[in-house]
Amino acid sequence: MPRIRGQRHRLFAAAVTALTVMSLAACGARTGEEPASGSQAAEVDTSGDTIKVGLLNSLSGTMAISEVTVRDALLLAIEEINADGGVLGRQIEPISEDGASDWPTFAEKSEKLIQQDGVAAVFGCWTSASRKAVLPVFEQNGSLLFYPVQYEGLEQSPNIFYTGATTNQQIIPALDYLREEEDVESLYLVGSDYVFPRTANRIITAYAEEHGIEIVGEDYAPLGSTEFATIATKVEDSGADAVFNTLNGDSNVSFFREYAATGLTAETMPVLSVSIAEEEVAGIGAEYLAGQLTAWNYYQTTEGAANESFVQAFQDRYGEDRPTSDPMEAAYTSVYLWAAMVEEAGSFEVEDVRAAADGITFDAPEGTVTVDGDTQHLFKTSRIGRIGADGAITEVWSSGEPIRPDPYLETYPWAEGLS
Amino acid sequence: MTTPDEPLKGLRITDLRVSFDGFTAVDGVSLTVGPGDLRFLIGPNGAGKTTLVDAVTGLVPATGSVEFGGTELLGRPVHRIVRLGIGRTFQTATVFENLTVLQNLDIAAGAGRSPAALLRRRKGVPDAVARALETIGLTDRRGDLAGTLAHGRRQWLEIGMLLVQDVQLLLLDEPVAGMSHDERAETGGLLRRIAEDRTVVVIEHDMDFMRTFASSVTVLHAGRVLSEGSVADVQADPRVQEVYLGHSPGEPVAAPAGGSAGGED
Amino acid sequence: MTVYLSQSFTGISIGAVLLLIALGLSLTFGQMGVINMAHGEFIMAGAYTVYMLQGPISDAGVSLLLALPVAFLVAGAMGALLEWLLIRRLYARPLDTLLVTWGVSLMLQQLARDVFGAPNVHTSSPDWLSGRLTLIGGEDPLTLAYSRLFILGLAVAAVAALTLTLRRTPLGRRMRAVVQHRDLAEASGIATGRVDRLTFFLGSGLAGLAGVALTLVGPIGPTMGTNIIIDAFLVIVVGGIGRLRGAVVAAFALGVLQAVMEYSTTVSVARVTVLIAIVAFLQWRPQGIHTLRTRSLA
Amino acid sequence: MTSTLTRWRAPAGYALGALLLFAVAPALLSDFRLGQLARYLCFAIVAVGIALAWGRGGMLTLGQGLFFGLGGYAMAMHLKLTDAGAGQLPDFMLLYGDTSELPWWWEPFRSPAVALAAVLVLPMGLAALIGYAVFRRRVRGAYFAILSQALAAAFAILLVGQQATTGGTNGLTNFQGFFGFSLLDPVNRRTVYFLIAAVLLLLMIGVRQLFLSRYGELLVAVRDSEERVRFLGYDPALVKLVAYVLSAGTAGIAGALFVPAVGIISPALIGIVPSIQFVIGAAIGGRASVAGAVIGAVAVAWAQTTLSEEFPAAWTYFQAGLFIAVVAFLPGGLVSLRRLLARRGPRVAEVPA
Repeated sequence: MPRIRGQRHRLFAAAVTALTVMSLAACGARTGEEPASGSQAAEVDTSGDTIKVGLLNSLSGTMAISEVTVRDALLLAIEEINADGGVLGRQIEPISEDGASDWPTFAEKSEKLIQQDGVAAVFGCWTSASRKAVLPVFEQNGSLLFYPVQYEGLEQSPNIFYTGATTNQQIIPALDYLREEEDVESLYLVGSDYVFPRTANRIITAYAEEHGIEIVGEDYAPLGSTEFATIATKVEDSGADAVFNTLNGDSNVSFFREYAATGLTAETMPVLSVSIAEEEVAGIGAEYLAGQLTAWNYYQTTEGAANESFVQAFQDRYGEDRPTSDPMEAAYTSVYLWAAMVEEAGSFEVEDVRAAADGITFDAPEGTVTVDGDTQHLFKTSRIGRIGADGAITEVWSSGEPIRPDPYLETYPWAEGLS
Repeated sequence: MTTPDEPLKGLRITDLRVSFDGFTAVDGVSLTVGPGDLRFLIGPNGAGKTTLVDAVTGLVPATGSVEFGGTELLGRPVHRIVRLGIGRTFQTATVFENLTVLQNLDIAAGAGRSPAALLRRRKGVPDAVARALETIGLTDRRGDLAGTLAHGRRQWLEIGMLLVQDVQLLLLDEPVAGMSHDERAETGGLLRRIAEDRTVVVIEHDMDFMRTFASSVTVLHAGRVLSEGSVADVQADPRVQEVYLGHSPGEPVAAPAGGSAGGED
Repeated sequence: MTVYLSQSFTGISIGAVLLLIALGLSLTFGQMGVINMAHGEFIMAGAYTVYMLQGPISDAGVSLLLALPVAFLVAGAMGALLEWLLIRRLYARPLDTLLVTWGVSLMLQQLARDVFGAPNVHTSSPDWLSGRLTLIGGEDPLTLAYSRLFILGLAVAAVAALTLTLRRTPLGRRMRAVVQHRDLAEASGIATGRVDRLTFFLGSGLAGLAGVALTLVGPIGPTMGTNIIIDAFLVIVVGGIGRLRGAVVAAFALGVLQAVMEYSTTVSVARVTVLIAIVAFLQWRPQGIHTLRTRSLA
Repeated sequence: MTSTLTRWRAPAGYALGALLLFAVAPALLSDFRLGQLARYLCFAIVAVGIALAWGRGGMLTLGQGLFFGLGGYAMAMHLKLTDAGAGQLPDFMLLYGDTSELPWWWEPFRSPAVALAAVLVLPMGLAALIGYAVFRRRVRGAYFAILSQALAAAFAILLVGQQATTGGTNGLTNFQGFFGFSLLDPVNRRTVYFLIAAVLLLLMIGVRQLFLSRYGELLVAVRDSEERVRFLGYDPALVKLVAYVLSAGTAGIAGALFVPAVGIISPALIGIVPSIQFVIGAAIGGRASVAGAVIGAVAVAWAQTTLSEEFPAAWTYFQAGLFIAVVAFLPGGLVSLRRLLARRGPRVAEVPA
C-alpha cells in the first residue's frame, strides 16, 4: 500500500511541476499586445493550380434543411465560374464543411478551413448565432466570410461581406408597405426567441412609435416550439390590423394552423413573414398561407433573364421540383461577387480583395446588386410578395431601385438609441 | 452509539396500526419483547408479520407507539431508527453483490464514521469486522464478491452486517428460508450466541426451527396478536390450533418449502 | 375572469394533445416501467402514415380516418419489434433502456430524413375540421377549434378503450397481473414475455394515434418527436406511475397551467414556471398524483 | 491477491496519459488540432463527473449541460466584462440591451475571484439544492433522469429568453483576453490547452482516489441497494448528494475551461441534446471507470468531428448503433472488453443495474 501511495504522490508532483513549467514557458502576449509569435493573418494557399474556398453550412442537425439549399446554390455558382474559366485563371476548389447546426462547431470548422486548408474565402453560415461564433475567428485570422442570409443588422465586421438584406432592406420596407398600402395602424409581433426576431421587433417598435402604429402585442416562442394555441388566441383577441411574423422553421407550421383555426384570414388580419421563403411554403401548407405576405429581395418568380437562367440552371442541376429562394440567391450571388472582386484586385489576398470591393456590381437573379465598400453590404431591391394558393410567391410591391445598406440605421432619426 | 456494556433494552409495541389503501395490515398489535429475549413471530401468510417489522423500522407509516429502551421510534426516518441500535434483515438476503464480503461488513460498521474517515481508503480490517467475520465463519471468503456467495452464506453475511453495526435489537425476516438442514442448525446456534447480549426478533415459518431455538413466541393472525408465550404455551393454545385448522396440536404449521411466497407481508 | 375561463379552454386543447402523446407512455412507462425515448419517433411514424396515405387517397377526411387504424398498427408493430429486439433484454436495467431507446430514436430520425427528406412534409386537414365550435357567443366568446375537439374526442375514446381493455379483457387482467407481480404471474402460467410485447404493442400503437392527431396541429418532420417526448414524460411523472386517471388529470392540469401562464406572461417564462411547478409538486407528492402501491420493498 | 502488474497498472496508465497529453500531443498536433483536443478534453472533464455520479452512484445525470452552462457562463461573463473594461458594458449588451446599465447580477463577475468561485459555487450550490430536494423525497431512477433533463431544458429556455442580458441564442462569444493574457496569441491558447489537460488529470486522479475510498465503496452500495444502506444507518440521500454535487462541480469547471478554449458559450451547449451527448461518451467508453469515461468522451467527440465531416448521415447510424450495442450488451463500456477478454475477476463489478 505505501508504495502505491508514494507513487501517486510522485505522479501528482510531476503533474503540478509540468503545469508550472508550462505556464512559465507560456509567457504569451498580454491583452491588447500584439502576439510576439505573430502568425496573426492566416496565409491564403496559392501554391496549387486551383484556389480553395470554404463552404461552411450545416449539413446535419436542425438547420440542415435550410443550409443544404444554400450549399447547393454555392456549388452551382462555383461550377458555373469554373466552366467559364475560373478566377484569375484558376479553378475554384470548394471544400465543404459541416457546421452541424452547432455554433462551436462552426467556429472550429472555420478555423480549420482558414488554417489547415488556407482557403481564400469562406461562404456560408445561416443563423446569426453561427455568424457571431465564427466572427472572432475570421477577425483573428484576417480571413473573409461571405454571409448570404438576411439578418438583424447592427454589425459591420471588416472580415465579413453581407450579401443578404440588412434591416433597412427588408423590415423597414415591409413596414412602409403595411403602413402605406394596407393602412395598418396596429401590429401584433410574433417571433421565435432568438436574436433576429428580438432585434427586428425593437426596430419595429421604434418605427411604430415614430409613425403612430400601435404595437398591441409581442410574443416569442422558444425555437422549435410547436404549441401555439395560446399565442393564436392572444393574436385574435388583440384585434390588430396585421401580424408581423419573425417565427422560424417548424414553429410556422403550428402557428399558421392555429391562426387558421381561430378563423383569422389574410383578409381580416394579414400576416407578414420575413423568414418564410419558397422552401418553407411546402412544409407549412400553401392552403394555410394563401394570401399572406412575405418580405424578401428575391422570389423564384422575380422577373428578368438573370433569374430565368439561374432557376433553369439550378433545376437542371438539382431537380425540377427544387424551388429557389432568397438566401440561395444571395449565396449564389456572393460567389460571383467574390470572383469579381478577385479579378478586380488581381489577387487572392484578403486585403487586396477588400480594397477592390467597393462598387463591384453583379447582374444577379434579383437584379443588379452593388457592393457598398463602407459597410461591406449590398445595395439591394426590397420586394413584398404574396403567397398564392399554389405556393408560389409573387411580387406585389417593390422598392423599384436598390436601397443603400444601412446596418446601423444611421439615416433613420427614429432609430437613434437602438444601438 | 451504544456499547455492549449498556444494559439490554426491550421493545414495547402498543396498539400499532398500519393500513394501505383502506386495507389494514396491522390492526392494533401490542406486544413486549423483553431485553435479551429470542422472540419468534409466527403466523399465516398475510398475518402482518413483515409489515409489523416494516413499521418498527420506519419503512411504512404507522400509528400507535413503538418504544425501544423507552425511546419512541414511530415518526423517525429509517436511518435514524437504525442509529438507535435497531437492525433488520429481509426475506431475500440483501447484501451488496458488487462489493466484497469485507467491504459489505466495513460499510455496515461505518455508519458513525466522520466524512474525513469516509474519504480515506480502508487500511486493514477493523476489529469489529474481524470479529464478525469470525462469528459468521466467512473469514476465508472476505475478499470474494458477496454476489458469489451461496444463499445461506448471504444470510450469515447479512447477520454479520447487523453484528458489526452493534445493534441492540435484531429483526430477522425468515433467516433460514431456503437453507439446508445443517445450515439451519448452524444459523440457530448463531442466533443463540447473538441473543446472549442482544434482543432478537425472528419471523419464521419453519416450526422445527422455532421449537428448537425460540425463547418465546408471538402468533399473529389477520393483523392481530392471537397468542403469546413460551413454545409450549402457544402450541397448546386452542385459538392457534383453530387458525391452523387441520393440523394436530403437535404440528401447528406446515413449513412452506423453499422460503416464502412473494405476496407475503 | 373570462380570460381565465377562455384560457382554460385553450388549456384543455393543449391538454388533449399532451394526453394523447402521453397515453401510450402510461402503458409502457407506467405499467412496464420502460422509459422509451423512441416513443416520440413512433408518434412521428403515425404522422408520416397520414402523409403516405394522402398520396393515394386524396380526400383528407377519408385518409385521416383510415390513418387511425393503420398508424396504430404501424407504430404498434415498430414497438413490438423494438421490445423483441432490445427492450426485453433490459427489463432489469431501466436507465439503460432509456439510453438504448434514445439511440433508437436517433436512428429512426435519420431514417425518416433519408426516406422522407429533411424538410417538413405537409398534410391537408379535412374541411370538416376547420373552424371552431362556439360554446358561448357574444362579446367574449368561448370557442374550441374543431381540430382540437377531434383530438380531445380521440383522447377520450382512447382512454375509454384502454380502461376497458385493462379492466375487462383477459389481456388486461394479465397485464395488470404482470405489473403487480411478475414472478407470481409467471408461476400462474401467464406468458409474461408475450404480455410484455402486447403491452408494448398497445402503448406504441397509441403513439401512432397521437401522431395522426398531431398532423392537425403541428409540423411533420424527422425531429417532431424530440420536441414532445419530454412533455409526454412529464405528464406521466406528474400523473403517477400505473394510473390512467393520474395521466388524464396531469395532462389537463399542465395544459391549463401552461395556457394561463402563457397568456399572462411569455412563453419561455411559462415553460420554466411549469417545469419548476413540476419539481415542486414532486416534493409534495414524489410518486405523482396517483400511486399504485406494490407490496414489494425495493 | 493483487500482482505487481495490477498494482502498477493504474499509476503507469496515468503516467502514460500525462505523457500523451503534455508531450506527445503538443509536439505532434498543429495549433488548430490542439485547440480541438482542448475542446474534447473539456467534454472528458464532464465525463469524469458522470463516471462518479452515474457509473458509481447510479444517478443518470441527463442534465449535466445545466452545470456545464453555469460554469461556462460564470467564466464568460467575467471575460466579457474584462474585455469591455471598467465601467463599460459588454459589446452584445450595447447591441441588444434595453438598458445602459449593467444588470446587478453581472456586477460581481467583474472580480476574477468571484467569477472563479462562481464557477464552482453556482453549479455545486444548485446541484446541492436540487439534489437535496430530489433525493430526500427518494425521487430516483428514471424520474431523476427526466427531471434533470427538464431542468437543463428550462435553463436553456431561460437563457434564450433573456437576450439583452445573456446574449440569447447567440450566447457569449468573442473573448479577447483570459485573465490578462490575450487569447489571440497562439502561445496563450496552448497554455489554455495545458491548463485543461492538467485539470483533467488532477480531477481523474482525485475521482479515482474517491472511488477507492470508503466513500467510493459506500456509493456503490447505495447504487445497488439504497434501502439496504438506509438500514445500515446511513442517509443515502446524503451519500448521493455528495457525488451529485461533485459531478456538478466538474461539469462547471469543464464549462469554464471550455470558454477560453473554444471561445463561445451558448444555450445550444446546455439543453437536452448536449446533455445526452455528455453521457454517450462515458457510456461507450465505460461509465464506471474514470479512464473509460474519459477515453470514451474524447473518442466520441473526435469521431464526431472527423466522421461526421465525411458521412453526416452514416455517422448518425454508426454513433447510434454503437451506443445501442454498447449500452445494451456491454454495459461496462468498451474498457470492459479488456476485462472480458482477460477473464480476470473484477474487484468491484462495474455495472450498475
